Amino acid sequence: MKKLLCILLAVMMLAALAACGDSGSANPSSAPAGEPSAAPAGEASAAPEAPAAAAFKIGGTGPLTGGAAIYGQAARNGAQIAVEEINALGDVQFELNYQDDEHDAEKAVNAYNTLKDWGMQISLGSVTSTPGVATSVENDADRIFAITPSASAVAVTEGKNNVFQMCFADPNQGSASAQYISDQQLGTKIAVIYKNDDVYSTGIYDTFRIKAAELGLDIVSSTTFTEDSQQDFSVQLADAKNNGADLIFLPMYYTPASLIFQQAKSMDYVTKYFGVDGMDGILTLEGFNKELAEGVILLTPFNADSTDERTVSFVEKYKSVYGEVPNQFAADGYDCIYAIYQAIKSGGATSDLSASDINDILVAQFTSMSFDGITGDDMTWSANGQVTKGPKGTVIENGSYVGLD
Amino acid sequence: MLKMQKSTRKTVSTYALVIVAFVVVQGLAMSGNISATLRGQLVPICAYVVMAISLNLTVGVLGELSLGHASFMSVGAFSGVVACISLQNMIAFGPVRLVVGMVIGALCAGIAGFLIGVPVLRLNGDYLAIVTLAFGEIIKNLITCLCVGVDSRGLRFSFLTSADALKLEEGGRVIINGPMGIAGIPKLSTFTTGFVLVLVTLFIVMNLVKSRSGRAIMAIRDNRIAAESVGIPITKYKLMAFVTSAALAGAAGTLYAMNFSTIVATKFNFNTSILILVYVVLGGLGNIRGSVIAATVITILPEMLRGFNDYRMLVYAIVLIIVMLTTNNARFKTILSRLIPSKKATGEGRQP
Amino acid sequence: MSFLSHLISGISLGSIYAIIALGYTMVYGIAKMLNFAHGDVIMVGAYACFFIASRYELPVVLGVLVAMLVCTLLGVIIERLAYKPLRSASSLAVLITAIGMSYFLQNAAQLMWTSNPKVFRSVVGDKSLKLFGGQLSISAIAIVTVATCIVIMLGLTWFTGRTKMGKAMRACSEDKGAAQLMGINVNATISMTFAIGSALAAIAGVLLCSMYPTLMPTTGSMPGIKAFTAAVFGGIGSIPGAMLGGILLGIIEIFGKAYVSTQLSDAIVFVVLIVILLVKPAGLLGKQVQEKV
Amino acid sequence: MSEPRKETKLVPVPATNYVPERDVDKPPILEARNLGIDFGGLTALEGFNLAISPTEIVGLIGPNGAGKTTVFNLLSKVYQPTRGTILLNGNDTMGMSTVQVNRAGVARTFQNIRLFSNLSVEDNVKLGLHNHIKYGMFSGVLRLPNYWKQEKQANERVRELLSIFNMEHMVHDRAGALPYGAQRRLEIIRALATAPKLLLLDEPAAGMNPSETGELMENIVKVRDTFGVAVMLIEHDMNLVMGICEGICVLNFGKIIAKGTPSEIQNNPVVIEAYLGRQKEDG
Repeated sequence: MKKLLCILLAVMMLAALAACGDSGSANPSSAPAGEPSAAPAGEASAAPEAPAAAAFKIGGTGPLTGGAAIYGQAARNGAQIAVEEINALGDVQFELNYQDDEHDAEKAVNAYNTLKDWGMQISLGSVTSTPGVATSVENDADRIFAITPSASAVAVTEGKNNVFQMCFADPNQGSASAQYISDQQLGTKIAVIYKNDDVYSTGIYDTFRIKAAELGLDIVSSTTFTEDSQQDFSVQLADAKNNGADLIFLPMYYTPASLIFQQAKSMDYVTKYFGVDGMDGILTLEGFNKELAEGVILLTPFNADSTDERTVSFVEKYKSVYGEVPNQFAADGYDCIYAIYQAIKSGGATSDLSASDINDILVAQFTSMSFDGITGDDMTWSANGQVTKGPKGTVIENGSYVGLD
Repeated sequence: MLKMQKSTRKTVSTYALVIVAFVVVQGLAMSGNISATLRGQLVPICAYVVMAISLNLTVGVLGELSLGHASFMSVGAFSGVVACISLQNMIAFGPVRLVVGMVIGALCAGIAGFLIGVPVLRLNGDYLAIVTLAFGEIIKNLITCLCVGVDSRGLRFSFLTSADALKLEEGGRVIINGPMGIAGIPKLSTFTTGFVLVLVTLFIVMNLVKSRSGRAIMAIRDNRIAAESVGIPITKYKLMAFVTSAALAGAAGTLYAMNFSTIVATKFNFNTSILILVYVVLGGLGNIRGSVIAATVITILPEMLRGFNDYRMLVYAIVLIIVMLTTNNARFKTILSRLIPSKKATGEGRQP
Repeated sequence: MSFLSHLISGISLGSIYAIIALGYTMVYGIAKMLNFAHGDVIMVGAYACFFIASRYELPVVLGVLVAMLVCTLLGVIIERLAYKPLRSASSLAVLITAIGMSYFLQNAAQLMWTSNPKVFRSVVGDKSLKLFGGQLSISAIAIVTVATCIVIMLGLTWFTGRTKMGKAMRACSEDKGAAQLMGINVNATISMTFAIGSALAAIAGVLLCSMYPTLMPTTGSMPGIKAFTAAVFGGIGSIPGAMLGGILLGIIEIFGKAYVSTQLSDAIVFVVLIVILLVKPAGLLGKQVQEKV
Repeated sequence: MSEPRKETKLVPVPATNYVPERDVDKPPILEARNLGIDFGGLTALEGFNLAISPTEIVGLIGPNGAGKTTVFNLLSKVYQPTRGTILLNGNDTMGMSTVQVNRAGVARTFQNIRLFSNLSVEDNVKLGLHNHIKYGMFSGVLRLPNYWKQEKQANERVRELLSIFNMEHMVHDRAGALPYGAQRRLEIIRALATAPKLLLLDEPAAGMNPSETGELMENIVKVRDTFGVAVMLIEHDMNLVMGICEGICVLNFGKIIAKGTPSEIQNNPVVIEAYLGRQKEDG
């Protein structure tokens, strides 16, 4: 036991040393916010050159390791690009610190507290929903303004007046999807495959189901999968096929969707697919046979193939730095920083203000301003934190996204 | 009687360790000398300490490998939170409500432990391990399909459907919403309640181990056939250890859940069970004080490794492997024992 | 007809579990340890094959061979570094080390190859066999998987029953001390077992990703756990048992989804497992060892 | 079970099994009638008949593999017999478990010592006393007065029992760390602690030197006299067997080949041929 203790203590000591030595930013929370950070934070996510003027400290949590790492890393990378662009402009300086939450509420609160210790003034909330619900409560209690790139559950913003979303809330997506399918007469017999241990997927499905009933759409097949069984979809597809569905609604991320397309093809099942914003990114999957996704319609705010000048420039930068085509999470992260930038400028916030003062300014700005980003134009936020932006119907044609309407 | 005092000393030192740690940390926290990160971890640490002690009862004291301990935490978390939320109007005082929640969580987890234990405890070794793993997965899956709401008529349940199938009255509240779990949990857990739960757990487990029942449980671990030959009913004592362990895990689950505003069933998966097992193995089988220390250190460790950024979990894995190698390899052990003079007497070993 | 096609999906999914389970069961049989890193060796094998065959578009056979080579080496290295020093330690210590190794492999893979999923190009293409006028289609990969699984099972049965090395393995799994006294090099035999188990993992990885072509650092972990379940199901330590357990698990999983509920499919698999173990406590083909008094 | 029993009537107890001056008219404490067991078609024991009177010391001898330990396993219900009946105090033990026959008065030791090796000597003996310490889980956890009272009594009883073999000073040692002979003695004490009526000792003198064996012989007789138990022992040490046993039963190939007093057995030609003779050849 003694030996074990010694080893554990030694390991802890080493770890502590490493932690301090590496980041140099483990200052106690008592350090006045806005004090010029003595040591340039060693985080890969921090600004490359130490900003001369005091920088706003922006923190965010997201899954940077584990199965959901792709979302957290994308959001962080997108935000990082925006921070660098803004810092280069020279008027407002940002310092970004992203902490890993492993897609877990407990770890997210730890990550959030680490950011608080670092002196975070503005928060990017969490990237995914379950952690987002946990950290947004802390944001609310600590009066630190938060805008989450992609934590889309209603519970993230519900009951908090300083937590905002850049993405659509799940119910909005669900009902917008049903509305769109009905308006465009894409199908009447709908099959749904959703992930029933996932907050995002079930959140969308629940409202889709209710809205579809209102609109007279017939859900003929509704099947599920879980994190543990997201490989074989033959049963779900056979169910849809046997029930004569003419459209399959897929409220899920693109990884399982790519398997669904592939397995449907090997079953010779040809049907229409309708996806949500999580489907975005499917075309950038390395090695994905784009023909499989031909004709898939999705409601997504972001389109990496857009010819819009800002999108083109963002995609170029992202590719050159990270070697990958950005997905919607990256775009959401990017937009979050720009939205904060716009609110800071119009509200006249300065980095020497306390987090709660900044919070008040940003809340006032966000509920009144209109923001144009790469994930939508004329975005506005309601007092409950949900965004209003036009969902863009997009169809995949010849291996690229083509805007509808 | 001199040696008797020694084992008593060990017990006392375990209590002392916990109490001193609490007083020091609480003092630092009151005077604001503690980082937000650590402050945020205090309740989870308490919950994990209780989990580790309770699993040690099954793995270390009873000697049966359980790979599904997180499922009892899950049962306790969900039932405890449901109790706390539905009693909101009846019991206004938070701590009392939390205690009631923990008792209900412990009861429900204990019942789950009993239901699972009766059929499976006659299996041994790896087969028992796989069955506990299977139960963990089943409970996770079932809770994912469960909706619970409360309104003036009381609790309403629905299974495999969605929350609107609860048909709640006006003013009713959905508590468990299927896969979305519970959101908007009032934060009732505090470090003090966590500390009290740790003390209660220590009291129960250490007293149990040093009583007639605890001896019987350890006898089964050491030699089942000999235990039978002196008239010890195996199933009864296996079940006693297993159910006690499950009930304590349930209380820990409630404590844990009431610290975060949200919980989902998928949190309590195989990986969480394994994590708790890591605490127990690192702390030493049957060594209660070791479990307390290991749970604390391993919970803090990933946070201390944040400086490594993306390499954090890689470093964590390496540290885990190295610690296991150094504490269990015979050659390393002899080198270490030469470096650190050990006063280990014969009476120790696995004995708590 | 849908019954038949579900059955075929079940068998092909089960064959993959079976190949993974064979690796588990061999290692368990000889080292008496649950090698939780096995699932992640599968993932590494799939990545190796992906880089050769999909990214650089070299011949598929080369991809499979490289994957097997990489995994064999990895398996032996892991055994030497992490498990061998713990040969005399408690089985729980080895279990935790294996879990640490699993974390390590997943995180290393994430750092090296990012968490972005890769789409694996099937090693046999996406052809399929049509029966009953196209009502029933069996994909080529399903046929290849089932065939591979049977060949491996027969090969292993022959190997452990007839060859000197195989007999040495069985001897070690019965009694290491006695085997050593008979002049068997126990360490070499254990390394050999890990090598074979890991080479099987590579094949399993390639087939898994050919059938379900998304590849991520976490790809191996869930099939790994399910295959472990399958190995226990069939009677851990038994080679035909692993095969039977794997295939049954696949069928139960698919049938549970098709005929009971997709929402409860995970629970159904495990309920069946528990029932089987309660009836046959050592698994379907396992030997019930009674303690000698 | 279905096959008809050859002997339906009570087997006449051979007079030679009783010590003439003691208990001869009391009913036997244990009686085995036509006992037999098969392992997977292989008959390990057949037609085993034996009666033991309340304070008798009986030796069970025979070459290795003769089925001696199997008899113990049957009497202590580690195995359930394929054929035959075991009567304990005149009651059929059919369907009883090891735990139940222990409570009914059968305690045993094991050939390959089975102590609770991670526990202290004291705890090992207290586990023998398990069914005589009367308090439940709640008294134990909450440390109610009953706990203190019962534990105190148990502690005293433990020391009393240990004093039989002069082991009081080892009370806090870890059982697994004791010397071999002490482990054997502890196992006997643990069995005695359950307050048995019949004590089954499986090779109690194995691994002991002659002086230890001599001491053990005295102690076995002392135990019988003070506790009033019947003792049945398996032993290869003929000095011990011939020295203390009042009756001896010889097994070979799963069958009784002779029963009688030590002197009868010593002069029995069948025994000499099957057992003693062979042992002489073995040296």
